Order: sequence, then structure tokens, then C-alpha cells
Amino acid sequence: MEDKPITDQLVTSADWEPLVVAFFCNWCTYTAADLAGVSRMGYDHNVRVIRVMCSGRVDPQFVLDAFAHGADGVLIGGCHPGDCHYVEGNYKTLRRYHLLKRVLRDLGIEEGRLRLEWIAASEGEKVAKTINEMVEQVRALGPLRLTRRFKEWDAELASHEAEAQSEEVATHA
Amino acid sequence: MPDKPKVAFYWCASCGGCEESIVDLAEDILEVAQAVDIVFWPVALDFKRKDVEAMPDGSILATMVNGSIRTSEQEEMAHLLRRKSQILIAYGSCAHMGGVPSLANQFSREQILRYVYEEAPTVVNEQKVRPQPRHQYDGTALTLPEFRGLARSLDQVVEVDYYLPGCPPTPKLLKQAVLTLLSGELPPRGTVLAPDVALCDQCPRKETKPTDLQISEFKRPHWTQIDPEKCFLAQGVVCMGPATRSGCEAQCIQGNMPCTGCFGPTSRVRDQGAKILSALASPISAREPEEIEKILSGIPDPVGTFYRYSLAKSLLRAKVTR
Amino acid sequence: MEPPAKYLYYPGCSLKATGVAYEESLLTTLRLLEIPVEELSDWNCCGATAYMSVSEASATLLALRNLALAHQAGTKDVLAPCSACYLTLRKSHELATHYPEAAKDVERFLEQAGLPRPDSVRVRHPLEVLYTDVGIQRLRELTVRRLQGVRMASYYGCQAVRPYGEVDDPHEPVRMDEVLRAVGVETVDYPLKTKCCGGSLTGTIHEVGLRLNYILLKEAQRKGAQAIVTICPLCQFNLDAYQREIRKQTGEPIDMPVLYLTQVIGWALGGGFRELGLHRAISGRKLIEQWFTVKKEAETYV
Amino acid sequence: MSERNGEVRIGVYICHCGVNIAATVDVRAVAEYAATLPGVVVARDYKYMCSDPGQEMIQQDIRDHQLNRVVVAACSPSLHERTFRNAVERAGLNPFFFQMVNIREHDSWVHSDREAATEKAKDLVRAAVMRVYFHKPLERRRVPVNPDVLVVGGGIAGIHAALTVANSGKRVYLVEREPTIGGHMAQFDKTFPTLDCAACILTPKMSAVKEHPNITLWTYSEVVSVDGSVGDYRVVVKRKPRYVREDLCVGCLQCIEACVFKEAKFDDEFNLGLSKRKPIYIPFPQATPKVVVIDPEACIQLRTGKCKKACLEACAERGAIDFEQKETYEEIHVGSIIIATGFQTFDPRRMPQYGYGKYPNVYTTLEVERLVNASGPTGGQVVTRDGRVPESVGIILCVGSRDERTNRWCSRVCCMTSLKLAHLIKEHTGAEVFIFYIDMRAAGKGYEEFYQRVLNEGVHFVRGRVAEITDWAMDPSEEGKLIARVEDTNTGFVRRIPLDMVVLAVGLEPQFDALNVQRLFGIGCSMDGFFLERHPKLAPSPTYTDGIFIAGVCQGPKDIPDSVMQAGYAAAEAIALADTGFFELEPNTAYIIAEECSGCKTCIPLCPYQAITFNEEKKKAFVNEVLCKGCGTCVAACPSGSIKQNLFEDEEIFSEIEGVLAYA
Amino acid sequence: MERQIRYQREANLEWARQFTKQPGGERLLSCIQCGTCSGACPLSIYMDLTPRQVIALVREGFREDALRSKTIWLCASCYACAVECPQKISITDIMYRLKREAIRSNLYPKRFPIPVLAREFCEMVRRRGRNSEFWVVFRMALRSNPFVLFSMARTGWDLWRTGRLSLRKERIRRINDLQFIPAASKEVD
Repeated sequence: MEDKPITDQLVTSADWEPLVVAFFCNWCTYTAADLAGVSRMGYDHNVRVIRVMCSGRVDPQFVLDAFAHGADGVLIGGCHPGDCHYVEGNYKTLRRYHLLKRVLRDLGIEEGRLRLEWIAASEGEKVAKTINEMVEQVRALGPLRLTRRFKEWDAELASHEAEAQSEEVATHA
Repeated sequence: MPDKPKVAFYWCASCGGCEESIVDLAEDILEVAQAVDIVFWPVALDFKRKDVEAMPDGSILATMVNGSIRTSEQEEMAHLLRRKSQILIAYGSCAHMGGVPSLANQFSREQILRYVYEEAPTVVNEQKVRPQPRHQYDGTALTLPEFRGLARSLDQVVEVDYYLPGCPPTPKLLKQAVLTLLSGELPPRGTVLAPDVALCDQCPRKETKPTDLQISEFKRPHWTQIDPEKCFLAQGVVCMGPATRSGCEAQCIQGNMPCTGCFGPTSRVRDQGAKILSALASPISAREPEEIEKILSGIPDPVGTFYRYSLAKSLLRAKVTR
Repeated sequence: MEPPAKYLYYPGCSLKATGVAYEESLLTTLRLLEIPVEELSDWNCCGATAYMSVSEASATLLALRNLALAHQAGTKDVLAPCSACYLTLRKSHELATHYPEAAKDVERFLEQAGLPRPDSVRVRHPLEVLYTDVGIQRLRELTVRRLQGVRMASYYGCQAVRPYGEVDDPHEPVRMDEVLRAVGVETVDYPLKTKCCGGSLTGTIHEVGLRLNYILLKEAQRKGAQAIVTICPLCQFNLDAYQREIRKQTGEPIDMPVLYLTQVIGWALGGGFRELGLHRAISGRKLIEQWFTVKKEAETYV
Repeated sequence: MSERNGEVRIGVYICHCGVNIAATVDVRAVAEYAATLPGVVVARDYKYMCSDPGQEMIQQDIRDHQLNRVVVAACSPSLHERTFRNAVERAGLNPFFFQMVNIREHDSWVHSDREAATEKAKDLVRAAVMRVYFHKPLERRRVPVNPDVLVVGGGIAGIHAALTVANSGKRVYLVEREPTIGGHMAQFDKTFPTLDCAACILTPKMSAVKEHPNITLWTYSEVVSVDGSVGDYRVVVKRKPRYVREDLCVGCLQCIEACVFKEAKFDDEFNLGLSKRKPIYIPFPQATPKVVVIDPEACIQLRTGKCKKACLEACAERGAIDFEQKETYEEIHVGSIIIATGFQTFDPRRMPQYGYGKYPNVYTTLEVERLVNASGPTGGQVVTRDGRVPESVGIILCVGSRDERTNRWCSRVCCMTSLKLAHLIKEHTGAEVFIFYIDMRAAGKGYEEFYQRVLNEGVHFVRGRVAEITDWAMDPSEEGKLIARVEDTNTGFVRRIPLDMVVLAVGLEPQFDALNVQRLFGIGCSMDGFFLERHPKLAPSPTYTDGIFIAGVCQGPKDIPDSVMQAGYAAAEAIALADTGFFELEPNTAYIIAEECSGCKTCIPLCPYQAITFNEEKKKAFVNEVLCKGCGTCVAACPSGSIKQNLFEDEEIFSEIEGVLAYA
Repeated sequence: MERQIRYQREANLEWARQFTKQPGGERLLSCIQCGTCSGACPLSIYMDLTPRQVIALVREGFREDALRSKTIWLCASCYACAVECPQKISITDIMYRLKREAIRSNLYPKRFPIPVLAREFCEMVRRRGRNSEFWVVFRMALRSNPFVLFSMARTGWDLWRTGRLSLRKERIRRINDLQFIPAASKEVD
């Protein structure tokens, strides 16, 4: 139906680069990302990190909002179970993550576009590895870019408005 | 009475319940009818579209539109009424957030049409005939509205001034809204005309919710004997109350059914489903993925449960690949 | 772990020639254990160490064809008794499943030959079958004959335990001793159990190969072993076939039976002398005849 | 919110960080781009934003352009967020009208494509500009600091830290798991490179701990729970029963003499099983406190209740022995904690090729420390387990170090320990000593000189990692010996070296229960399992948990002088914290607007600090900001969006998301 | 006198770089030159270079020195080095890679029987799908040193009389399956 050509068009658009939004907890994963930097562990640049104090702060709305604003993938990084700076914020994240994944699946967003990873402050390498894997996976899945899809969906409205206007012009004439 | 303010009612993709709710004003409707001049109400009064088109732009004080927008005709009417009205009110869950009809956004247009005209068990249609937007019959052109790809809330099609939430809105809220409009003291544009606090605030069972709730099982209402006094969540029954605006007078709760979320989220929330998801998942009493999954399996259709009335207005709006 | 319903037997070249006794004793042992086994149809050479020295891609594909045939036959467990076969098959399987780049090439070539990717197949070794799938307890129960007063050195050679260490620990393997002890055989502490026998060096650089074998035999003797037990046809061949030459060169009286594990186990389970290929030994024939001849008084029924 | 805060005027500053950022990110382009963003009044780039001129530039702009928001794109906020907040504050602006963008650690240092890195920097800056728009003025919170300090672990690091803090007049609780303090150092014979006797320099410090009026010493005790946070930690310590009353025992040791076991027959832990002790024992003569202890696993009375209790008789006068003793719990309140829980040595059974546990004449370095010690099990005689004086000894380095299969790190002390033992063994026995090493690491004051000394003593240095130790002789000269098979990489051939004694220089690794300790105190671990410091160079003792410091080998392998230095550093941090009297916290607490809260109680069980309570009168939830630590879990879970978090408001994060994705 | 010096221009750094990118070669750069491989190797005592030295040559790009060494041919693929290496370097796989390259570049010792055996073996497998131990050894001997056949006669007799010497040349049914071999080796190796 109407969505199919959109996807195809996006997939073939040569300028598409995957974009991953990452929410990293301040104590473990953000620090690990700093360590990856200090250790000059190169990784894919198609990631944008947003710092929160704890992965428990990651409201499922943030994930959906990121997708709605054009992210192709979302990565959440928290401390390993048992290591949470706030005792067990990460368990709450884990539980939400499982439910959120089901909602995403039912709403047509592939499993690989959301990932939760435990990365300790010392695991700079794991930051680089996870980001690379995530970007690659998203690249393989192709563009999600809901911003563009929303526009395509609403194209049927815009055309109507144009039609209505032209009709109106005709009537007045 | 030439100077009575003019009001209009219109329905789009809706079940008719909202129209019913206006009648539910009962004797109060006389008071309303006295205060205003109803210039357009297809369900009750015989006015036609051309009558509306003939009105000067902005001549109607307020129009209340219920139902979501699914067809080209509904779209046109929305635009028309927008133009003719000073105030446009989205009336009821469907106009407010897409409502139940927008759950169809999980399917493509083609899937819906195929099912309705070919696959539904009650349909016999061997030629696979489908209604066409334009059809020549006996030398005459017949037209039908276009069926759009998505169901939309009213404000996804035209600008909306106020929202009266609910499936349907209560007579009390309607009356209050009409009085507010007539008073001329208008709230800021975009206001939802119901209290901006979640349902638990008014819930008669509020006391019975423990402060140390851990959820070890989700039960579906029809599979369980529900204690009529106790908080639904404390019984493991999904209740949307914590993530849903109040103002409904907790009618479902009083009928011993959990809140399903028709009033939509508070003004501080962008996505009602995401919020109830977070609130329900966080206190699950499990730490291992398998256990978590097991508990969550008690919610077999999270989208249908969390977004029952709000899928069109959710952040993702629809199933993104249909 | 639930033992598999059936094993697909991959003989490789040796078990059809110099190592024919291994095949005979293995099949006999499995029969006595009532384990269904079937030879892989139209198997080809695993490529061994030689092919890997010439072309990695071809060697891998060569090995994988066998696994693909097994996959087609719907069997999960491929039994590869020869250590070189075991390792080559196991390694190719890893290359095809763990290296995405290589996997792509593999898939392409297999497709050309009309063969599937053998993802579900597992490569197994007879020692694993005896130790893990059958188990020490069951072997003990099924034992009908005990070789009393015979001390043996269990010798793994290299490729069964290295580099993967799945058949047994690569540093201090113990399973063979446990299996032997389960059927009543006494084993000696043999520190060289995973040292190299020289492989094909006996054929290529003869003196080096001989020297390695001499060390192995000598040390087994020193530790008081009367026989060496192996799980690899090349080890068995090297240790068995060159003892005469070693005697001649060193002047030392070495004449020691070199047996397959399956020969010893098969015997304990009640197998016959010839059906276990015991008549095929070159060295220590006298001892073999003495130990493995059914004499009422020497036999203990359990 | 923007309306509340008036017109928003943002200044954006892009740091070059020398070439650290500028080499990969086109900083000028980023600044030019930032200038086009809504609300941005000035945008500049500068070589070093954190320098004084850089900070002054911001302050000048705040004055000249009436800026009320500042964004700095530079390094990680963990380095300079505080610096810039202070700079902004000095110019009269609330410090929380500031947002930092990490374009160094998260951008220029991890990417090489200049164009992509520049685009990323623009996205991140845009997100910060959009975010800072919503910032609001906040007050820093201060919490009072209890001056008392807890030191966990009584090795040389813990002892030194405890003494330093106590000398500054603060109360110190020193908790040690073993019956005595002293740790590993007490087991050493001599210390490198000066060869002074370990006991001679350690025992005076041990007594000083015991005698210090400000130190409460609890040995045979363990921390079992830790609550609270910086300034006010509530700690529960379990004191295990030693079946001897510490206040009554004077250490006369007559009970040991009297014990019904005439022969010592239980492995002596202090001597690593090289000698035996009785069920009632003292770990070593200078143990502190000098109080005996009864091993309940060995004591007949404690096992069966049927002993004639000769020890009780021997101590009849003092009555110090108490078989009824039970474990007790002490609760203390402290403002800060120093963790110095030390290490364990690598168990060489994990490397069977070296035959430890199989060949009796294979030892660890720690065992040889006891062998060469005059008060050790052999009275200082270096003899093998079969009673021979060795003629050849091989010391193998990097056993359980620099090895992907065991521990990857260099344990730092083994080279010097081995040089020391080579010297001592040669001195004691005159044996030929071989040191098998991969690299000789003798960095330290006087260390290289010591290496030279041992070289000149004729010790053989074979550069190569021994492949195996075997007793399998291939030559008559090898009969009865252990043989090391090794490539001598200096000469390039494989050697077989017969030895009477093999010493394995075992590496240092985290204590077996380091993970429990880490979780108990809420600190981090590095990849290797040692505790994680806040910064590897600039904060090697503070942790990410405020008020908790680490010292000694629990942070990473180090020798005695380094342990002592780090312990002193940790003590100085604890003293400084106590003397300041308060600690400033990030104002990132959660709060609830009462009218918005429906009282649904979703948040209440989610808070790990019990900071949210339900007000029964108002039927609403309330956040106690003193208890809240700002994780934001409740905020994410609040179904009606009524809990908010300072510094991490929903609008702030949403605008950041939209900011990084504006071009998507 | 032969001069023992290497000019840096002789080092093929690109080759070394490529080497570390192949499966098994990834960890080559981690080598700390500890010599555990040589110590563990049962054949290092016969080698002209120890395995450690070969690794060092590869790492530094001295391609010919590495390819010409007898070491790589003496490697019996017993994996003792690989399981002992503290840096988890797959030394055996590196030896295989060097052997392949030596054959391709024609740098292997010509009458050295091991590479001859390897090639004979492959040739037979390519043609028939299976190898026959007897014929491979026989052909190898012919090509490297025919006199060795005399010394093998006794062993051959022993095998013959115990029924262990098979003179059959076997052939698999679907020999066409193996057509990928030349293509694969050309394309991928």
C-alpha cells in the first residue's frame, strides 16, 4: 500500500546515514564513553549521546520521541545489574525495556532498533563495540526516519487542502 | 432572538455515543437550547452542508466535532467548520486523540478494506467488489469519499481550540464547557476542559492502593473475580487511571471495571501509552529477563491496552510499517 | 545432556586403511552399547593438515561439504574418530559460523554445489560419546570383562584436545583415564599424554618423527605402563609401526602394544578379538594375545 | 518556563582544546553555525576555554551582551562542568544557566572523519542550546559531614591511612577481617630494594594503631551493611567471636601451651600451611591486638562440647577464654570511608603446566618469603619440602600476570620481589639461581640499582617464559630434578634447565570477595576487578561515590611505598572533607507539584532511598529532597508527569532529543 | 662472509599489515616475545628459527625470511603453542598461512618432503575426493627422495600382513561437488 514506496525510496536514497540516539547513565556508561575517548577507541560517528543520571531516568517517552523525531535506532546504556549507582534503577529500566520492545514490535519498529546494554565505567571498549554494532545493525535494517514517513503519510491531507482551495477558486470564478 | 450565539455539532468517524451524550444533558439541554442557537446538527436537525457553506466565515461561535477523521469528506467538513467557527472544540476521545477508530492505524488501508469487504466471516463477496470513489452508473457519475490511509484526531487536520475528553464526555463537563464559553472568560487555547490531574485523585479506591506495590502477575478483568473495593492495580488488573486525566467521576471504577484511559493523558505527558507502560513495568517483582517476560505476558496486547483511545495522537501515531 | 538418537560416522581416510582396527573396534563398541550409527554417505577427505597448508578456503569447503551432507541427512552429531578429521571439521565449522566474512564466501560456494549451510551440525569425538553421552556410570555397569593387572598409559596426541579443549582439558586431560578405569583398567601417570607424535613427520622427516615416538614410548615404559592407549589413528600408527626401527637404532628393548581406546572398551564390553581388530597390531603382539584371549580363569565376570 | 525567565540570551563557546578538538572538528564552523540558532546572541571559538582568558571571555560577554544562558562545547562535563559553572556564577549568573557539550571525549577523540565530526559537534551544540533555553536557576544543596572516618582493611595501606586521619584529631574506626592487622606485609621477610626487615618497620606502626586514642580497632570483624551517603554513612560491623575476651587477654600464650593438642596439627594460615598451629593460636608473635583466637573448626570443645578445656584452666586467673562468645554487631556513623582491602595472590593451580600442588618443590613467592624469614617455619633455612638445600633454584615471573588466559595486567611487584628473593636465596644457600622473565621492570627509586646488584651476584637471567615444569628426565643430569623447558630468547634456542626448587612469582589479583565489597559500598570496579578510582591520573583515590576513597592494592597492583602514598592521599581527602564540615551536592533532586499529583503511589516503592512518602492527609506524594539522590527513576515512572527533576526536566531532555535530531 | 644486516626498505610493512587482518592473525600484534611457543613446541629443537622468531619476522614485515624458513614446514599442527600462548595468538594458523604463501610464492625448500606431501595430497583429493594413504606417500617419496622407499619397505610389509595397507584408489560419487576447489582457492586465499 501507500507506505511501501516510501520505504523503498528511503532505502535507495544515497544520502541516508543511520542515526542512533543513545541515553547513557552518568556513572557507568557515560564514564565508559569518556574512557573510550581518552583511550582514542574510534567508533562510528552516527551516534548522539544524551546524558542522564541513571538509566532509570530514561522515560519510554524519550525513546518514542527520539524515533518520532527521526532516530533510526535508540541505545540505552546503564550499569551492570548489581552495580547501579542508585541501587537498582537499572532493573526498572530493564523491565520497561522488555515491555517497550513489545510495543515497538507491535507498532512495526524492528527489534534491532532499540537496545539496552550494561556497560560499566571501565568498559570503554564495550562502548565502542556496542555503538559500532548498533549502527551496523540499524544500517542493515535501513532507514526508519519517521519524520519523513509522517510527512508522506500526511501528503494525502496536503493534497486535499490544495484541491479544496482550487475548488474554491473555481467556485469563486 | 437574533443575537443568541450560534453553535454547531458535527460527527465524523464515531460511534454516535458522543451525540448521545449531548442528549444526556437531559433537562439541562433546554437551558443550553435557550442560551444558544443551534445552527447545524445533522443527527437532530435538518441542515445541509450547503447551509453551512452559505454562512459567513466565523459566524458560528463554537462548533463541537466528535469522531476521528478518516475520510476525505470528514476532512472537508472539518475545514469547513473550522472556517465558519470562532471556536472549534474536539468533542470526545476520537476527535481528541483518534479514539478507538485509530487503533485501525495498526493496519494498512488495503488490509482494512480487504478484511471488511472480502475476508470478514459475515461477508459474501465473490466478485471482490469494492466501493470506488467514482463510479459511472447509467450515465451519471456517483462519488464516494476517499478512505484515507490513517485515522486522525481532529487537531491533526485542522487547528483546534479546546478539547472535551472522554468516551463520551460527561454531561457535567459539557455543561461546564458551554457555560465557560458563554461566560466569555476563555481558558488558554489548546486547553483540555477537564482537571489536569490523573484519575487516582478522584478514585474511590485510592486508599486501598499500597505504597509498596510490587506486581508479580497481570490479570485480565474477565478472567478474575475483581474485589469491588480494592485498587485494581493492587489486584494485578491493568488500570489506566494513574496515566489518565480525571473528570469522568470514576464511572467505570464504580461499575467495577478498570479505567481504560478515554480521558487521555495530563498536559505534562506526550504519550499516554508510554507513561502507563513505565508505571506498570517499573514495579514488576522480577529481575531476570525470562521472569520479567513471563509477568509481562499477562498483558497480551499492550498497544490495544495502553493506546486504546490515543494511538493517533501517540508519538508514533500508527504502526510505522503497515 | 540428552544423548543424541543417532550418530553419523565420518571415517576419513585412515580408518579405511592403516587405522582399520579403529573402525572395527569403534563400530563394535557402539554396537555393544546399542548406539545407532551410520556411515556418512559419499563422504570426502577432510583435508587434514596438508590441505590447510595449500589453500585455506578449499580446505574449509572440503571439510564443510561433509557437514553439509550430514545436515542434509538430518543428523546433528557427526562422529569423527580421527583427531585430524575431528579438528578439521570442527575448525571449518567455526570458521563458517564465527567469521562473518568467511561465512559469506562459504555460503556462496556451497550454494554453487547445491549444498546447505551446516549450521546445526555438531562435530563429536568418540571419547566425548563414551564420557559424556554414555557416561562413566553406565560403562561401569556394562563391563563384563576386566583386564586385571594391566597398566596402561592414556595418550591423546594433539588435535583431539587442542586448540578447542572440548573433548578434554588441553593441559591435563583426564577423561580417557576415567573411561579406562571405569572398565577396570589401571592407568599410569603419563605426563606426555598430549605431546606430539610427529604426525606425518615419520613419513617426511623420518628421524625427527622417530625421535618423538621414541620419547613417548620410553616415558610410558619408565612410568610403568605395559601399553599405550590412543584415540587417534595417526598416533597409533606412528607408535605401533616404528618400534622395530626404534629398537634397532637405540638398542633398547621396546615392544609395547599400542591400542585404541575403543579396542580396550570394546573388549571390556564383551567384544571379540578379531571384531575389535586386535589381530592388526604390529608391536607387542604377544602381550595382546595374552591379555585378550578368553581364558576362563583369567576372566572376571561382573 | 521561558516566559518566567524572561528573554533568553545565549552565549555559545567552542573550545579548540589546543588541537585536541580543533584537529578533528572545524570549531570555527561550529561556532558560526551556533550563531544562527534561535536565542544565541554570541558564539565564539577559543583555544582553551578552561584557561583564565577563556573564562574571562565568557564573563565579559555575560556583562556586555546581558547573556543569561551559557553553553560551552569542550571536554567531558566530568572534567570542567564545575569550572564553567563557577565562572558563570562569578559573572553574576546562576551557575545552572549553563550547559556543557562534550565534543572531545565523545567526538574529536573517537572520530577521524573531520566532516562527520564537525556535523556531530553541531548537532550536540544545537541540542545544548535548545536545552539550556529551559534551564532555571537552582541552589546547590549542602549536607553536613560527620568528621569520623571508617577505614576498612588493616594492611599497610589501612594502617597508614588510619594513623594519618587519627593524628589529625578525628575518630577512626579500623575494621580488619583477620584476627590481626598487618596484612601481607607482615608475611614478608625483607623489603626491596633496601632489604630492611618488613617486621621491623611494620610492627611499630601496628602498635601505634593499637595505642592511638583516636582509633577504635576491630579485628576479626567485617562490614556487613552501609547506608546513607557522603557526610553521613551508617555502617554496621559484624564482630566475629574469637572465643577469647579481647579486654581480658594479655597475650601470655599459656593457653596455647596448655591446649589438649600437644602437637600442632592444623595448617598455619600465616605461614601458608608450611607449618602447623593448634586450635587456639596467635597468628604470629607480633600480632595486633596480641590476643589469641580459637579456631571453631578445630577446637574440640567448640565442635563437640567434650573437651577437658585445659586452656580455660590455664587462663583461670584472667578468665579471658569464653566459649559462649557470640557474634556482635556495632553500628557507627561516619562522614567518609577509606577502603584498603588489599589483594590475594594468584593461585598457580590454575596453570597446571607449572606443576604447583603436583610437585612438592614448586613454591610461590609468598611461601618463599616465609621460608627465608628467620621466624618462619624453617627458622630461615631455605630447604625444599623433602628437606634438601637446593643447589639450583628457578624463579618464574609473570605467573598469573600479563596473560590473556589468567590475568592481563602486570602485577608490578613481581620483578622486584623476585630479584629480592634471588638475592636472599643465593645468600642463604649459595644455589645457582635462574630468573625466567619476559621483561625486567625495575622502575623506582633504587630499583634499577638493585637489579644491577643482583646481576653482579651471578644470578642467571633467562629471558623467556617457561613453557612447562616437568619431572620427566631426558638426560641423566636431569634425574630427580624438576626441569624447566624454556626458549632462552636471548640466545634463541630452547633450553632444559634442571632445578631443585621452582619459585612461581604469582601475580596480585582482587580479593575473592571484591565484588561483594564493591556492591556493599556502592563503588565501581575496573575491567580487571580492582576498585575503580574517579580519575586515573588526577583522582586516583576518590571514587565515583562521594566520601568513599580507596587505597593500596585494592585499587590496582602497587608496592609498599606506593600503597603508603595512596593511603596518605586518601587520608588527606577524608580529613579535608571532615574539616570543611559540609559537602555540596548537585541540585538534581526530584520534586512534585502537589496540585498535579494524583496520589497514585506509583513512585513510592521505586525509590531506593525511601525519599518519597505519601502524605495521608493531602493524599499526595512528597519528595524529601535531603534523601533524594537524583536518579530520576520516579520521574520516568510517574504516569501523569507530575514528578520532575531539577537539571533533568522532561522539557530539557525532550529538547535535547529534538536538538540532536533536528536534521533527521 | 654473508652480511647479516636488514635494511628497512627490505621490510614489507604492507604485507605485515595484511597479515594481521586475516582470521587467526588478529592477535599477532599482541606478541610480547616471551618464547612460550618455542618452549612448548615439540619440534622447535629442530627448527632453524624458533616460532617466536618467525612471529617477530612477520610482525616486522621480513616476508622472505619468514617464508623460506624450515620452521613453518616442521610445524606438525599440534597446537601446543596456541593453547599456551599468553596472548592467545593462533600461532598454528599463522604457520598454515605462511605455508600457503610459501607454496604460492614458490619460496619453499624444493626437495623438502613436507610441502611435496601437502601438494600431492591435495592433488589426489581434488581428483578423487578421497586420499589413499599409500599412494600419497608413494608419490611424495618419488618426488622428493626415491631412495627413502627402500627404508619404508619393512613398515609396508608389516602393514600389508596385518591388513592395514590399502592399495585401492577410492573416489566419491558426486565428484562434481568439488569443482569449487580451484575457484575457491584462487578467489579467497
